[in-house]
Amino acid sequence: MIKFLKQVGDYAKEAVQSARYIGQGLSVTFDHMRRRPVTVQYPYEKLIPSERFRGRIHFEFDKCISCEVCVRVCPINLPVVDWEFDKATKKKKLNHYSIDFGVCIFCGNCVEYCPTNCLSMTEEYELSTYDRHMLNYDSVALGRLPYKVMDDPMVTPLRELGYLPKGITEPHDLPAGSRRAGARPEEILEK
Amino acid sequence: MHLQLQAFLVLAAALFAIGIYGLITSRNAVRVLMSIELLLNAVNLNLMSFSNYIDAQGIKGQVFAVFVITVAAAEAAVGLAIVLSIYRNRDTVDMEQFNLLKW
Amino acid sequence: MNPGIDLQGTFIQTLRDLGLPAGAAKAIWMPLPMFLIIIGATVGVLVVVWLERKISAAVQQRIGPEFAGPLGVLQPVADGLKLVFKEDIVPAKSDPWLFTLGPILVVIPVFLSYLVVPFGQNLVITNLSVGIFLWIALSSIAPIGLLMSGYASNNKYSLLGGLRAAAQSISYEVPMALSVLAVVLMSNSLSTIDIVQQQSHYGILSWNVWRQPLGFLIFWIAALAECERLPFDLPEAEEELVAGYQTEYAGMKFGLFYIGSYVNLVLSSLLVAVLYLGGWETPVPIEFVGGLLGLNETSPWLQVIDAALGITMTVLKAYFLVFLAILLRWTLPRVRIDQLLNLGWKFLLPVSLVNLLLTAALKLAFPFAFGG
Amino acid sequence: MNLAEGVQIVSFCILSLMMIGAALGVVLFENIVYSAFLLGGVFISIAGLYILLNADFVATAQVLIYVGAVNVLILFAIMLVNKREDFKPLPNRLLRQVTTGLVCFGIFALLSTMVLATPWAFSTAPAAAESSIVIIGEHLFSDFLLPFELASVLLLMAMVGAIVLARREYIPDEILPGLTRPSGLTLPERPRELLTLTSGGKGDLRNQKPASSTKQPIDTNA
Repeated sequence: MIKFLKQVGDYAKEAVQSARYIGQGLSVTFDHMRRRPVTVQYPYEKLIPSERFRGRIHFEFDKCISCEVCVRVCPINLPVVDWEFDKATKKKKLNHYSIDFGVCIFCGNCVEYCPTNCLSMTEEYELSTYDRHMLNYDSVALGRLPYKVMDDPMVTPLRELGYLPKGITEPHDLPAGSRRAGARPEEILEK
Repeated sequence: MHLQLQAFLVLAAALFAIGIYGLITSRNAVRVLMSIELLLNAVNLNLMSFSNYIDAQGIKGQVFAVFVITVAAAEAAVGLAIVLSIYRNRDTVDMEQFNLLKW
Repeated sequence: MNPGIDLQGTFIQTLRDLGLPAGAAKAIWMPLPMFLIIIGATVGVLVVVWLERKISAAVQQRIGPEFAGPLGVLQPVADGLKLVFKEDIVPAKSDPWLFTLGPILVVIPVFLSYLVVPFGQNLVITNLSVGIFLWIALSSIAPIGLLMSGYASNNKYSLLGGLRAAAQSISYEVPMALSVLAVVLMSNSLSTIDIVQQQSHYGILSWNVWRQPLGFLIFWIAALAECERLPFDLPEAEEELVAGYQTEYAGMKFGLFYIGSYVNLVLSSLLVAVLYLGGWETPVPIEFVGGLLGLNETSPWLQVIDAALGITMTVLKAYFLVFLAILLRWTLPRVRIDQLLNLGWKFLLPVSLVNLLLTAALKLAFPFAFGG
Repeated sequence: MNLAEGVQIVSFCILSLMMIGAALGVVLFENIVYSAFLLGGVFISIAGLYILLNADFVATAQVLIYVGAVNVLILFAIMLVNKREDFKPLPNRLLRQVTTGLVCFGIFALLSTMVLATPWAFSTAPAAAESSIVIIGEHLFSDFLLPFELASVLLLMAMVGAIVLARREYIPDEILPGLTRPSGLTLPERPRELLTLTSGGKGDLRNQKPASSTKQPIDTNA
């Protein structure tokens, strides 16, 4: 009998305990309701990509010396460098260069190791196409300039976490002149 | 014309006859149980119409109907449990196959 | 207790003054409240769908619908229109009759249950003597529709979902009925009007929630389970059963399930408000306020205000509970099927029996406080 | 004939047609699932007839218990035993059915002539419809107290009995050594290696479990 009563008591205790946990959970959920939404209304508002964003790779045809370092450092040997040896000038002459962004993992090794800086990362990330073969960019496509979120009149640019003043996590409704946390690169150079 | 006791009673008789037919002819054990439910409902309908037309003050018929409903619920539970265990043993619900007690 | 506004009597009297016979006047009156309630229930669904989306968004720090109408209030209408115009697919191997009949059987009892929901002293379609019992009986029809649609879809997920839904709603009917029984025990009547009137005299203090805290909790949990709301939405648990019995449905048949579930949620909230939160009663009794201000409570404009206030109070209480349900949805994880049945049979059922016994004992001991 | 009586007669006709049609469907349909759903139709229309007979409480109880419990129970049972099986044809099946039909029609004819020939003692007192719950309750706790208590005992016994009958009494908790797992239930995949550590037996058990203990999911509903 005592044992049974103890069981009932324990059960009741557990029930009360779980009710308390449910109450705690509810209060957390309720607290979230008064926080401001973090939504970025994507096609109308866009975040400004951060400084070292690794987007689509830009390529300058004239700077390239066809050294194939990019191919060697690429984890999957992705860039296709089509060159031939020019007997007259005794230099390699680049015919075609292409990167397939359907396969690229945007690790940035090629940019890092390119001796002439002809490869660079852009902040362009909207690469969707109807056919995956259209992601295979040739040297012309790679040479196009990226467009900037800030320049698009249809888009409200929103500053990302890295650009926001210290302690603020909300890109909406910032005063116009507010600057980001920390020193800017040029300020670091001056020091 | 006014709704008469006889109309309800004839209706109940029809339901009872249908139930009997199903009870005898159906080979699926679950359908037999359903026919029994039909029979019980026919009886209930009788009780209720008597209660309304003959004993309108005391409505004892309704009390009986409540009892019949209780019994029917119990009958359905036990009957279906029996059908279930027979099905597990014999792997069929055919009434003609339930012949363990036949000799 | 003032009788409150009597719309029916006034309406019929007006028509008779215009020269109509009494029977015709009554026949004209009869469909009016039904249409009003059906329209009210449907609008209520739209509001609840909008609330659900907005509150869910707020809980997850999103914005939610905002382009369809101001603050996205037209979003549910857009959803409904989309469902109406979608192609109505009946799967090839399904059973077309049962497949069509299933959603109808699920929806009709829910709308029928609005018969007994009171919004004021005379603002109810019918004041049946079996009142709340009728609701319990009607809500037990829905499992048949669920089983029907689950079976007719000819899909294992659907069948499992239908069976689960039926098992769940049968198991939670029992504690729910027992907790309703405790309330009925106190008000000596099954009629919803009497149940509200019994909690009317001292404002918020006389609400049943203080006398029946256990019953209130049990009823609310069971109502959530009956409505298949999270954390009890096992029949349509998308990780295991795709969408349960709704898997094969599209277009307006799916829309019927959708409407049915939300109407059921509103209905359960309304009934919680009626059974435990004093129905149309204001937290401070309106006679008391009228007495303070020196107003005669039979004056017509006070009665109109009283009726409007009653409807507002009932709806407000119901929507507070809906809000609670939505908040619970984003707080609690889904339970497993065995946990669900264990909770129903091993926890809620004994506790509700104890609650019933306790109520009976208290009624015998303190008849003045527990409706002797 | 005023409005109320007309409504009564029309609804009686509709309900009785519904009931007879659904009952015939229960008995005659080949597909047992249709029969079960039509049984729900029979119960609902009988509840409607009870309302015509001034018995709102019993009508509601009919809906609650028959439609909500018994019919769902039957449906569950059908879903549990629903094996597509063709019954072995019996000799003279048609003859049997015709004979039974004739006998049943005879019963019906007999009963209805009896019903129509008997002079019934109608009560002239007005119906006590409004307080039928109160009257039923008074009956249950005064002159029908013993049957009431017996009915509750019966329900308890039925519940226990149904659970005991429907339960699977033999759930093997240890795998017999000679028992091989049926090949139809296993997936065509590489068998998992047994854990050959100290708890070899346990790993063995765990490995065998999916094939052996197919526990019935819905047992306690009876």
